[in-house]
Amino acid sequence: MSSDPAINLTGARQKRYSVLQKLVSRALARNLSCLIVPGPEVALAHGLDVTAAGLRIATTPRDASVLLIVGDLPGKMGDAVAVLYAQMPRPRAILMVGGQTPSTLSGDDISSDLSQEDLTEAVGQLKRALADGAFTDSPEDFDASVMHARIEYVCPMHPEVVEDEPGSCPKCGMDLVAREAGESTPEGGSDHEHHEDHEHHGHEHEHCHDQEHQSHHEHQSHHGHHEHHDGHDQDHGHDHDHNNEHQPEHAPENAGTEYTCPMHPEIVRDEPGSCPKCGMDLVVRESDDHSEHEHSGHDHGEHDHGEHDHGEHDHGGHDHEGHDHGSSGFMSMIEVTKDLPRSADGLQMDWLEVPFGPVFPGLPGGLKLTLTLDGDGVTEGQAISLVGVTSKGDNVEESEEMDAETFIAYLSAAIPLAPVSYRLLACLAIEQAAGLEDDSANAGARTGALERERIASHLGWLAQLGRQLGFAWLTQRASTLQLQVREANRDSLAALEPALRTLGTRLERTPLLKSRLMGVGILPTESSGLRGPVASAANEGGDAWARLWQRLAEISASLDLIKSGAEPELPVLRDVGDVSGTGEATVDTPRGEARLSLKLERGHVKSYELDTACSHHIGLVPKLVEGQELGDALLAVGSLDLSPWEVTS
Amino acid sequence: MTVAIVLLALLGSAWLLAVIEGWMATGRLSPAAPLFNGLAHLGRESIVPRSPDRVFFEAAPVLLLVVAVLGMAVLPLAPDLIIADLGTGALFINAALAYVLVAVIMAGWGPDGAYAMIGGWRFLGQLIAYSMLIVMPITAVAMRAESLVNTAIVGSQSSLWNIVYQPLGFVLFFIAAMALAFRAPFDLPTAEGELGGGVDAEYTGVRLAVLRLARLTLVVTLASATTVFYLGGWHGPLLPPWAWSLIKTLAVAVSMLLVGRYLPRIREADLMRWCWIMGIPLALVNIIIVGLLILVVP
Amino acid sequence: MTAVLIVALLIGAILFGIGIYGALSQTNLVMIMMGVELMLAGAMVNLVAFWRFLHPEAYSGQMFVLVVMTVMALEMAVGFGIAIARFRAKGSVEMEEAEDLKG
Amino acid sequence: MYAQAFFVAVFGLAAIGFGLVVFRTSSMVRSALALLFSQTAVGCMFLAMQTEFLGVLQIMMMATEMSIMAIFMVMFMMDPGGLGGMDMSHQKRFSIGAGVSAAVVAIAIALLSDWGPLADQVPDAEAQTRALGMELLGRSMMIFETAGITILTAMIAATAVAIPVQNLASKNDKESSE
Repeated sequence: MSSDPAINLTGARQKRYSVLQKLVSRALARNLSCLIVPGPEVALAHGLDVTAAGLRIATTPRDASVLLIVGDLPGKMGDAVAVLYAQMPRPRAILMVGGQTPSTLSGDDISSDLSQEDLTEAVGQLKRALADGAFTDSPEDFDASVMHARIEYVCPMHPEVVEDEPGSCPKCGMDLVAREAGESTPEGGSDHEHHEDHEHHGHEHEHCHDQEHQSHHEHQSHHGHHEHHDGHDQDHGHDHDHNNEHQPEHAPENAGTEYTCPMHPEIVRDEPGSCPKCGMDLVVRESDDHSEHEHSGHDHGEHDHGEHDHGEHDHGGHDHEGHDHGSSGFMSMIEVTKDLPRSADGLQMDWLEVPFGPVFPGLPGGLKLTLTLDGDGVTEGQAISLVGVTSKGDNVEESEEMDAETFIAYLSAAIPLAPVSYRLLACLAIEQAAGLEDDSANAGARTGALERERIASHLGWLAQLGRQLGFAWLTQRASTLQLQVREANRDSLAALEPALRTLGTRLERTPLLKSRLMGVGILPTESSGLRGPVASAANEGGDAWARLWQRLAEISASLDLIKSGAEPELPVLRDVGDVSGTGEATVDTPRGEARLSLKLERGHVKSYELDTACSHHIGLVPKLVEGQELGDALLAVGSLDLSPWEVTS
Repeated sequence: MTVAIVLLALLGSAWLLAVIEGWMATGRLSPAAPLFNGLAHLGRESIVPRSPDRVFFEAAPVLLLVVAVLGMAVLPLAPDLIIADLGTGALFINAALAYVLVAVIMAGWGPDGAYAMIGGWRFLGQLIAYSMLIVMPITAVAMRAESLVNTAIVGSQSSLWNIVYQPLGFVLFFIAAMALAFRAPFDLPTAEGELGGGVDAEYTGVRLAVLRLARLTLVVTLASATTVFYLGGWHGPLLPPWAWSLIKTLAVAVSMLLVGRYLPRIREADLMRWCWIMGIPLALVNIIIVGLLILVVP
Repeated sequence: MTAVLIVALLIGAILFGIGIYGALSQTNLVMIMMGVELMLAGAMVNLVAFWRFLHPEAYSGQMFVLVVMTVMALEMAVGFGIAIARFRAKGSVEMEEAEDLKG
Repeated sequence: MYAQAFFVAVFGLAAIGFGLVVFRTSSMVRSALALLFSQTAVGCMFLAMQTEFLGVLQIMMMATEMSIMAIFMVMFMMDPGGLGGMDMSHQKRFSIGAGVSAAVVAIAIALLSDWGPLADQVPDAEAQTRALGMELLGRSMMIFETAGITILTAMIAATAVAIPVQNLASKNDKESSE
């Protein structure tokens, strides 16, 4: 222990003052908070008690000093992890537990194996390293390729204007706003990703005067244009009405363009002209008003009104005589707002697309939820998994030697939240392919292991629920129990039984919990593809509250099964030899039924096809979140107990 | 001198709360942890988000701290242990606490991040509702004391504490104080599971240290206000007045922290509905009851 | 010795002037309301100064300030009501676009 | 009295400064909060003029009022962050003229009038609050009650206006024209 090799922290901070340094470093070492990647639930599923190892669990990268990576991360997570690491304040460190550090990071500071003792020891090392080397003369830069992005400048009003340099919009003279290129499809987004890709607006725009000059210029030049434009001979200086010329790509595709009076919406014509009632100029509108609203660019909606595409709309009929507004900087708000989507209360509002995840305190790690928010209501949303297992393997053998044992290990490692179930699934499928009879001797032990994992998994979900609801007691209680249940034998499970059963009564008596969960996450009646607890709960109200009780009931039922059954034992593949054949198996995993069919050739897995409950459930997310308040939407997604690892791709 | 003593008491209480907070998070009771925590924050980088509204971003934590301390300045620990015994002390508390809202909105808008912004506006809705429940129970308290002077309010409770005289007011005020301090289960603006930290999320280093200190101080101030308005302030047998004030304040503050641990976060719709539909009418009823009591009981 | 009163009155006058400028120059309904609030603030400063330095015995001076504060709150409530209604109907609270409100 | 003049002037200048910022910044939240701090400074002026109750009341009321203002600004402005450097004003010259002339007239009156001797003593805050209460529920009760009723009316009216209307008439209109 004392002969630790000197660890150089890559995330050390620039040395500044030397007197306080020692004290501050000590304080830093005593105050380690870690951000767990992919998520605390994975650490728990691996049996790691992070708090007991001396780390405080931080919920945001800003609050963390240690990036704790548990297990191997699939490639897509690498970028997200790099962004997270970049957001952590220095001095910071990477602690890798049981796996390879993603290539996007420049290596870990300390790595350890997947066990509580190793973790505790690694944390101890880390503390010493921090106490010694939190500050250094020459800190290393962290520079990941994902962090690089080209800055481009766009006009808030004319999204088609994209320049490489700052300046004014050639159409309206407004200041161009910086954004990152390609930001409309943020990749590898962390929960704080909006920092990486939004506009600069910290400065005040107090230069109206030169602004005015330029605008005036534009104004003039547009008047020149004006003459060619029959049917638009009003005397206003707006330049919106010329966008049809500027943007040929918009005009032709608008087959459904119609003209209407701004004051009398009942007047609808196919061609421009004046309103028969009031004589105002008709303005263009799309016949199908909100069908194709584009809000892809909305990564940050406080000030993105202008990104709405309103290019093809004419602004007509307002005589501005008598208004001496010196510049044409005046923008018609009607123009801007008329295409905005309407929120539930009928007001046109900005929509804002916010990524939640893949490392978000309220969601399982690896799940990336993209919600389009209108205030704090969700107008639409979708979920994708960044860590999903591949659903099909063809010619697995060619890429690497995949014998039966390796395949089983691969499958159970790919799904850290329910390794036993998938281990059992793989064993059953291979045994069936090999033509082995059902083995009644082992079946009891296997069922025991499966049921034990079901209890542990549901406890993990409860801890996750507590995390989402800010219900600290539940998180603590459920994670403690999960750690105890994980590898318990029949006797110790019997000892835990009272604690598990009182959990239900405690939750029933918790004030506010019922009102929080009731009516949240009700599935549409026609939902198909429901499995597991979600399916069972659908008959009893189908809301988050019903799902909670369904899971608690399953915990009870599993306890009874284990009590009356055999000692739980990890499923082990029986000797299959060099056989060939096809097999199919079904296992009722904690999250619902999973099916695996595979083809075995001379004892090697040739191809397989996996069908899991979560792959179906993730498709429910858009319907579940639509129109919900943000908190309810996240709770609804959480109540499905989606395991992103089990989402097949 | 008085100023120093009151500030020291405030700081000490905040430290105690930090210790208890740490105990709730880790299960270990370590008295030195808050100090090390503060030092560690000083040692960390203080990151400024990419494009903040700099003025708001910097000012918000400081404003929150100032507001909490200002609120404490008009609350008596003992008959003459008060920084400023204003003629309108009970109203001044309201005025100071109203700026908590401003500070949180600034913290929400400042960093230019979606989570923080939603958190800030959420708090606006929350506080417009719950500041009513701060003002109206205090009105009833002032009615009994026939004064807005805080020492007079404590004096009016020498025979019977307000918690007995107007229990409804106490319950409403306690709930509203928790909502104002945005601790769990009212932590909607900072909700970790929903907004990933919300308004707190973008602060690091020294700024975070100030923000945390400000939030703890705010809890102490609100607990102290509860003590002064409802728990008879410094009144109590045997012990000196200041000790009673401190004991009561800390008890209220700790109960505020503990309640959050055993409750899930309130749903935003419920939070609003309960306040507007139940809370405010109940506060009016409380005022009527107290008015009648004052008239009937000599 | 009337310096203090004069100072207060000057400040009230300037605030009132800024308010008028804002109320007339802004195109957005909410910004116009801000101008009006500043005008009322200027008026309140005057009222308080008159009460304090000329007639501290007449509490109707303070009463008047309370009424002005009420008016500010009223103006806010009604103004925002109108703003929401207009925004709902027209998608705009810009005065430039409120031609239909002209006589 | 000089100290009083000094504090009145300082807070007054702050009020004016923030008041100017309101119309000079293009970030709407800044605009609203600048107005808030301007009003707070006015409240502090009241305090400096020994009108404690009104000062504290002003400071308290404006915090909530201006925060609401801020969110409405964000809702109803095209460019709430002030990114586009958009000019949201019109008839500038006329407005400046009107503002300046109003201020000049008021200043002229303030300077040219003979204000007579100033009162140098006022009751302390507690006595003032009590006297104001007596005034409210005594001589000025009618005004006070009227203000209360007016607020209630305004609240109801504003809510009624803001709630979406199920406009059946216009729907029918539209259908018939198609």
